[in-house]
Amino acid sequence: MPFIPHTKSETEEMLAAIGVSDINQLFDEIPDNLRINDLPGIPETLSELDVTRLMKSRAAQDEAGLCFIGAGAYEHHIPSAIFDLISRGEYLTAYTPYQAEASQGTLQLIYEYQTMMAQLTGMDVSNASLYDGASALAEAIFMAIRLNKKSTSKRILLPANVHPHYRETVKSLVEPQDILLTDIPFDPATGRIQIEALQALEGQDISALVISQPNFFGVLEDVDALVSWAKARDILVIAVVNPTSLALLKPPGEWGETGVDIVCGEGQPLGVPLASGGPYFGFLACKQAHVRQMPGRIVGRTTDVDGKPGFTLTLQAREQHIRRSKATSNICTNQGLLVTAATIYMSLLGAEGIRRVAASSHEHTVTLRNLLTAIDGVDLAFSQPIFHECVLRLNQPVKEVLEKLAEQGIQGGLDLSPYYPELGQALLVCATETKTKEDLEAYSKAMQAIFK
Amino acid sequence: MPFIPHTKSETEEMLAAIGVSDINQLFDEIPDNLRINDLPGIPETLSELDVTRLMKSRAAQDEAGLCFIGAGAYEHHIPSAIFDLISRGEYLTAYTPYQAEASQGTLQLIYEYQTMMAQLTGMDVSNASLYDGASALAEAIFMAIRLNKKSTSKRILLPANVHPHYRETVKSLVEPQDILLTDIPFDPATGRIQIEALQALEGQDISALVISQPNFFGVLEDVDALVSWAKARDILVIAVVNPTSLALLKPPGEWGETGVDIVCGEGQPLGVPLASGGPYFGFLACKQAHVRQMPGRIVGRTTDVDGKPGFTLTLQAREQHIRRSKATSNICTNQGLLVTAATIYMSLLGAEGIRRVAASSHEHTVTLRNLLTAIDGVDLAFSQPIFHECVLRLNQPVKEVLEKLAEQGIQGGLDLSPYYPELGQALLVCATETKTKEDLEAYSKAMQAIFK
Amino acid sequence: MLIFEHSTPDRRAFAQAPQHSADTSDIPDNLLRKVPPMLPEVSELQVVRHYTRLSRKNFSIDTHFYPLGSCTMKYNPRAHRLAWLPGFADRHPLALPRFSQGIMSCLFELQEYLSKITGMAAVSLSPMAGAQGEFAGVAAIRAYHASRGDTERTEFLVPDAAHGTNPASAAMCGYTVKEIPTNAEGDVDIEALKAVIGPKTAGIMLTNPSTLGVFERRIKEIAQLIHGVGGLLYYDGANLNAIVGKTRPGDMGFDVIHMNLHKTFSTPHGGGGPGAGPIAVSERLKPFLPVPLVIKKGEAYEWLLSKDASQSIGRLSAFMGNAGVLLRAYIYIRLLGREGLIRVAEYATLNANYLMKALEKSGFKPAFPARRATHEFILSFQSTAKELGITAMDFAKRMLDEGIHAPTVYFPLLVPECMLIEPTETESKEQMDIFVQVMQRILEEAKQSPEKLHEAPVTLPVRRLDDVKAVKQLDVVYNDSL
Amino acid sequence: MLIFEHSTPDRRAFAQAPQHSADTSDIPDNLLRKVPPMLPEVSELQVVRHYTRLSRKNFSIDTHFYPLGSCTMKYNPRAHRLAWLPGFADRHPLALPRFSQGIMSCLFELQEYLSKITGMAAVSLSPMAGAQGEFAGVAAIRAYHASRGDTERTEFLVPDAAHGTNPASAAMCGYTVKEIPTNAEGDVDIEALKAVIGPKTAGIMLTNPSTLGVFERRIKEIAQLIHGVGGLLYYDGANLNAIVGKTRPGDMGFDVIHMNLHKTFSTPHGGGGPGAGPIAVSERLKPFLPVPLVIKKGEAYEWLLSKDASQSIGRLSAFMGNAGVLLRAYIYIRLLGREGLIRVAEYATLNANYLMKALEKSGFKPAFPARRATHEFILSFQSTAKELGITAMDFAKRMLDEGIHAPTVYFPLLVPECMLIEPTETESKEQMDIFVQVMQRILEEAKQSPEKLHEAPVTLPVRRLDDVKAVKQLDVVYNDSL
Ligand SMILES: Cc1ncc(COP(=O)(O)O)c(C=O)c1O
Ligand SMILES: Cc1ncc(COP(=O)(O)O)c(C=O)c1O
Repeated sequence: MPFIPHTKSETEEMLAAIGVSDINQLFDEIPDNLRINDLPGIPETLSELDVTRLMKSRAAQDEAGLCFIGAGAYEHHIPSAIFDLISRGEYLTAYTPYQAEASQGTLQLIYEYQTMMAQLTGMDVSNASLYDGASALAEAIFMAIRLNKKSTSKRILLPANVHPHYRETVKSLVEPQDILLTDIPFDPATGRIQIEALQALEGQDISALVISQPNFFGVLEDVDALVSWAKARDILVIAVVNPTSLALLKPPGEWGETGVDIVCGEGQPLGVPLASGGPYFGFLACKQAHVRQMPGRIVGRTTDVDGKPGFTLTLQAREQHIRRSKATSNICTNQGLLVTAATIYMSLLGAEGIRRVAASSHEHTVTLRNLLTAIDGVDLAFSQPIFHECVLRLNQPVKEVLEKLAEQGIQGGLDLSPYYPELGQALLVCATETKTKEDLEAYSKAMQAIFK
Repeated sequence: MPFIPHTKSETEEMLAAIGVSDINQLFDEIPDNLRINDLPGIPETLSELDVTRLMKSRAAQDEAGLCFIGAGAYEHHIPSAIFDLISRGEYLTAYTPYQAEASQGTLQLIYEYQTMMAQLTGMDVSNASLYDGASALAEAIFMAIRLNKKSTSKRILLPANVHPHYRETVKSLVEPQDILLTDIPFDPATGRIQIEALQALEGQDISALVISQPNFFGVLEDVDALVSWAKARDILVIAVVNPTSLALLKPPGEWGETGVDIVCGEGQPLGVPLASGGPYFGFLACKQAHVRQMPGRIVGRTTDVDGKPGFTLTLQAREQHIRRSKATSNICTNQGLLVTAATIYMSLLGAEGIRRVAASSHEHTVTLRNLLTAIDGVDLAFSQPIFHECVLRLNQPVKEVLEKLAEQGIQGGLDLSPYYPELGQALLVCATETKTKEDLEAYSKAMQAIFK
Repeated sequence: MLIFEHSTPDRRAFAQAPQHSADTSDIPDNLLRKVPPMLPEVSELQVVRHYTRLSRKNFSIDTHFYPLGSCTMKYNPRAHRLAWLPGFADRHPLALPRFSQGIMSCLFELQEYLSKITGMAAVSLSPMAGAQGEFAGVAAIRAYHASRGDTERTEFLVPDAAHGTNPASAAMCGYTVKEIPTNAEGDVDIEALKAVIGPKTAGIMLTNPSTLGVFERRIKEIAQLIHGVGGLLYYDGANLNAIVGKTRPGDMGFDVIHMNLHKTFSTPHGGGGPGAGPIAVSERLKPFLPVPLVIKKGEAYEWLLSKDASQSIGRLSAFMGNAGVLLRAYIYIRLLGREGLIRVAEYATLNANYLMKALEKSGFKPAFPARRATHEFILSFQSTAKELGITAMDFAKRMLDEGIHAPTVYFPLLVPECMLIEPTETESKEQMDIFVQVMQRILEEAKQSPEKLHEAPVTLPVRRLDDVKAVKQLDVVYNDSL
Repeated sequence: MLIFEHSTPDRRAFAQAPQHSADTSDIPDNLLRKVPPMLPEVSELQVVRHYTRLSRKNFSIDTHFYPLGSCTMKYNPRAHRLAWLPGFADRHPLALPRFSQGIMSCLFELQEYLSKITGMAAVSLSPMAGAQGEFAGVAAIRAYHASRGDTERTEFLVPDAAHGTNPASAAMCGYTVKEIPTNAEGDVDIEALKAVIGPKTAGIMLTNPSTLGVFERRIKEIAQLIHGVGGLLYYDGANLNAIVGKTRPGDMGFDVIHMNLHKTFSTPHGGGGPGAGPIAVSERLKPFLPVPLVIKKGEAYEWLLSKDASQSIGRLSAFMGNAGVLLRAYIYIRLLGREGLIRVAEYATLNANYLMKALEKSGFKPAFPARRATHEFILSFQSTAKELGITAMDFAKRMLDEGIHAPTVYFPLLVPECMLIEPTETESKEQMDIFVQVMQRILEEAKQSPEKLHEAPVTLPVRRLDDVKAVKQLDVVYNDSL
């Protein structure tokens, strides 16, 4: 029996010890009319060899050439060491570190992770992870509403240039609690948050403002001005950031005069494979003063009875297993293994390494942008400075262009028309450090052929 | 500096402590006329990302579809668990277990391996591995010559149906010691050792007879008769066997009345990837009485000062680091990691699992043989029973047939004409348990197309 | 030692980043970072050695018996590594569907399998863990009521034995949570239930078998009661391992269920996650399923997204939930197949009952001795605590010294000094017998030399940790050398 | 516990073998096995847990500092896993060359690189470890002499400091081995050498730097002497890490050299192997190189096999040696590149000299204090042995308790109570300093409480093992339950 070690005679011995004659008797408390004896529709067992063949043939269907899609999930080099380390059974097959003494590996690692994320974001503290970037933003919003005692509106300013999937997710997650999401339009020329739209809200009761840096279009916001504006009005600020950018760009902890209150985002760029969208991990960091409103697990350093330093889950009184319906969040299982990958990634690259990844990705995107916009029919959509991703406007339907590029083994980017019909035929492209000069030229050549 | 942790200031501090001003000064004992300062012709350093791209592009060139080549290296399913376990740094990055107390993992594993190999071959003892099957046969021959005190001839009977690469290797390795290799022809009808050729040697001084079961043609020898013949004449017997077969076929320890003296072979089928021919591992097992003439490392169980059982390298007085020019062999580094893989493989499959792999591979080859010999122009070369591999005779040049099959994504087998021109257009084919019915039919269809 | 303590300025794993620093001069200076973050500056060897050594401080399934109740810590077949095949690992979540048919076919089939296993009409795979599944399920119930203009239902019922995520999830959906007591036999107190249900009742969340390790026998009656007042039933599938192939939540009358794929479907939990918490729903909740879903049109698989699912509660993640975990669960189901899945519940239950019987014989006190254990069962250490001053926690810590991961302690909250033991089906009879011996040995010790239990653990990297200090002198980031 | 002790009849990891037993009725009954071998009968979880736990009883580079002299235990960059890419891992050794151009291009380039690094004319990659490389090299020398009809040369010279494989390999080639003594400074005793060379001299095997951790300064003179009598020079490249990019064996006058790729080129040694021992030769030995070689014809790579290499010493393995190890070495060279390779010798030498200096200051006795250390150096514990009764082995065992793998002890044989220390370039200054502190601490202990050293190790899975019993009561296979 695959994965079940019992031999026939052991099973019989065990049944005898229990005092039943048949294994099905163990289910005798289930009312007869609820019993089933089969699982029709589930295929027969396969050996590992057969499953391997099956999965290889499925995976082979999905190999798709050079990827220039970004849009919240980025192809970066993942150091080989990461795979070997996170495949170690001790990390891979442990549960949540409930027994601290038997989980010091995972606990210390999370403490190191928290430290790294605090450093990267410029904040004081970080939690141990949330599900992903989008749900992390929802949690940040809940947190901001709990924190902003001066506001009673439960109103959040959510700019339209925040990742549309994040906005959808936030909507699903926060709406049942009667939280009000107010769209803030972006400036059609720059792609940045429209300051006038904010000014129009002057005097209204607002709990928090969300700022994405870079925003979904890859465009850099004037974060200092935005934070100053919000802070002057007792509006909390939530930053949504790409962690790779933080070794290069000013961290949210330094935006404006005071820095933001909460930082969240998608951790995937830090050593996690694209893998169809998950498992990734959401990160969340905040100021020290806010730590007790932070959702999710937090690891703290303490000492054992001999005074030896050690690590343990802490501030658990915020969490659902103790606080139940009054908890800061319902999250329990989070994304520990991906945090393990990210912690190793950050250790291997260090600040300078991540900065180089960011800079190189940026340079590649700029080069690609220049190559592509040199083509007749391809224009830049926005004028502002970007970070490692940008929007192009085409004079042909993007969907068809992408199909044609795909035939050349190029995944050309994301078609923005379903999300922002007002932008016309808009294409979001990204070239990370994984792309070579030849790759960029291959893209540009393929594009030239389509547009000539 | 990749993989070197020294910072500039550390290097300076260290140089100062040594009392030199420049790192190159450390090489001042090398005569000036021997010094170089560069390595022209070695390419510039690449990042791991670049090396990954490079190796992926090289590997992609070598993906070649369904493999029906056997000939001493067999494609079997390798359980996923093996890769994860042997990738653990504790196995992967340890050296030879010279410090036994700090190497109990590797040592116990080898002890378990020795036990498994002794069981599989039906012999009393096994060593900890040799390089590969071919060199293991050479070592077995040296061993036999040391052991056979009744013979002074240093003469070995090496049938022509032993793997031709093994025969080549043996020749390279044993000839410098003036060992005499006598070819024994095979019966052109059956592919088996020609008994008459042996009988013709009656009365001559012979040290040992080599028997391959199955032989290179996949044909099964009448091992009992051969062993009885040799034993009656004080000729030692060396068996060369495929370990997968040993769960199904009579083990060498039971051949004839007494069993053979030495068993060797290629361990690759036990969980080691094809990988272009290596690293694999050679195994060697023998009767208890011969253990002190066995080359290579051997692990023994003993106790520590507290009486607790533990494992250590033993019988080291046979080895080169102690016995130097009088050693049983010069081998030092062997194939430990592959032994690790094989030990895990044998544990996972057990006797019944390996028997099933053998039986299924055999059945597939028989099915394929039947499908192919139904084609006009494809005939069976030999009449005897086989194990999981067989020789076909074609009425077309094999090289061209293989090229055509390759175009259909089929690696059709090994062209025997360079090795055995006397066999005409002969093709050696093998279908292991990894092949499905559809695979076999695909081969047969492609062959039909070529022969019609 | 922390990784930061291995750090030296200017050191790095140089092979891992681009060799040359690229041009970023087009980014305005005021948007650039001036002081780099203080991340570790270490070599590749230092990183590998540090995190290899650190890992060795963990217990895990691969190294230790781990009978952590409610968590189903069974063997994770290593074939899960197939989810790392390049076609899967390198696929961008927004790749065109025509380069996604491989994974989409797996996800589509997984949806089908899960709906068959649960007896439900449809499945959404996107929730990223059990708790998010709970949110999704309760939100779907909320959307259902709303769609019918049934807006006065403000209360959700949750038994006192429930996992903390249940009340928290209901609250996240805006509901007031009402706790339902449990009777002495471990079943829901039906009289108490009757007393609270009514027009305000939006629904109830139940785990069956419950977190008490017993099967709720009157489930049909409960379903009738709830449905009778217009409420719906939510099934917390954390304990699905106890019933796969034996009974189906759909038949019990549930309207929605989440499954923890990292439990019943054996995807590795990675020291805290990832998991996946797909939900399955009855026909009436189908329109409200969260997106994306995978649908089949002719031979092609397509994504069903918000724009084509007007009543959907929407999206719960940026992309497709924990897609890689879903793949691993798919692999697991294919490996076990129909026969294998049925055996899961059988042998999980066999192990639990065998162990409960043997421990009872050895003097331990099952919380519900008259009941059949399901895949797990509870011991109460109330008497040891009173008589010997030895708590369930003392016992648990001593077990660590014996090389066994402690079972869940102090959950569920309503059983005093409780220990929830879940051996799972992949552990052998030998392991059960060893567990019993260890428990007997510790019990003996508790009587002879109780201090050994108070002092435990003594063989691990640290001894008992000061949790109070951890809260009072909060130290959650390293600052010393930074 | 042995894996066999977890065994129970009829148990198995069922997912790993074909589900149904196939037909083998065409195999004659007298050739079939009647009693199955007693292999373990265990579940997949049992196997994974057993071998995971077992691994944790090993020291390794990834877990411990491992300054094992002569073995070059440096960091193995994890990029070596690229050798497992399906195109490489699944390639059959006898696949048609047109499906082999990927690996053949790597091997061809590796041949080129190694010949440049050593200053030799040509390379054969097939030897499977250093010792086989030695055999191949000496056999090539033998074939060279034979090809010239020069058949009276029966002696091979080997310094007394040489590794055991050197004399053993020469003997395997049918030579009588003559030992050459070493002088007080660690160099070959040239006068003694002169005394033995002559018309019988086939050649000499030298390691430079020698196993004594010093560079043989008069190598040119030695080469002239040997060549003068018609002999050839063999270079044991085990210590190549000390000189890459700084000097080349070819320039020193050597005719053939083997390289241990698992040392200088950092392929993982796997607890005993695999390794690879390519040889590089001067122009005159080129025709004798073992096959297969990779050659380039136009744009295509081809195998050069015996039939096209009539003077070759032949084949040394069934296929292409340890091809996977060769790939890993290729990856390593590409990662480091020209500049990186030169740094290897520099920093390996820096670490060794720094460590030697610091230890000397701490009261330890370098064997050759007047000499520059190369990438390794020797301490002699002769005085501690005499004065305190503490041997090099006692010291070594106590180091294990301190979490450091002991350096090589009692090799080379000619230095009494010796310890050969090789830190390698991938270890940090901190690690050097920790090593010194540990040595000081143990030395203090040796004086204050010597029994602690005699009793060491005490923190490992076992204490000191009885090697004599291991030989006398030989127990090399498990029989108890079988
Ligand atoms: C009974 C029960 N319900 C719900 C959950 C929450 O599931 P998850 O951790 O996947 O969010 C758990 C997890 O431990 C559980 O045991
Ligand atoms: C100096 C020296 N020569 C030769 C060898 C033999 O090399 P291998 O183990 O690769 O056969 C070694 C190995 O330790 C060595 O140190």
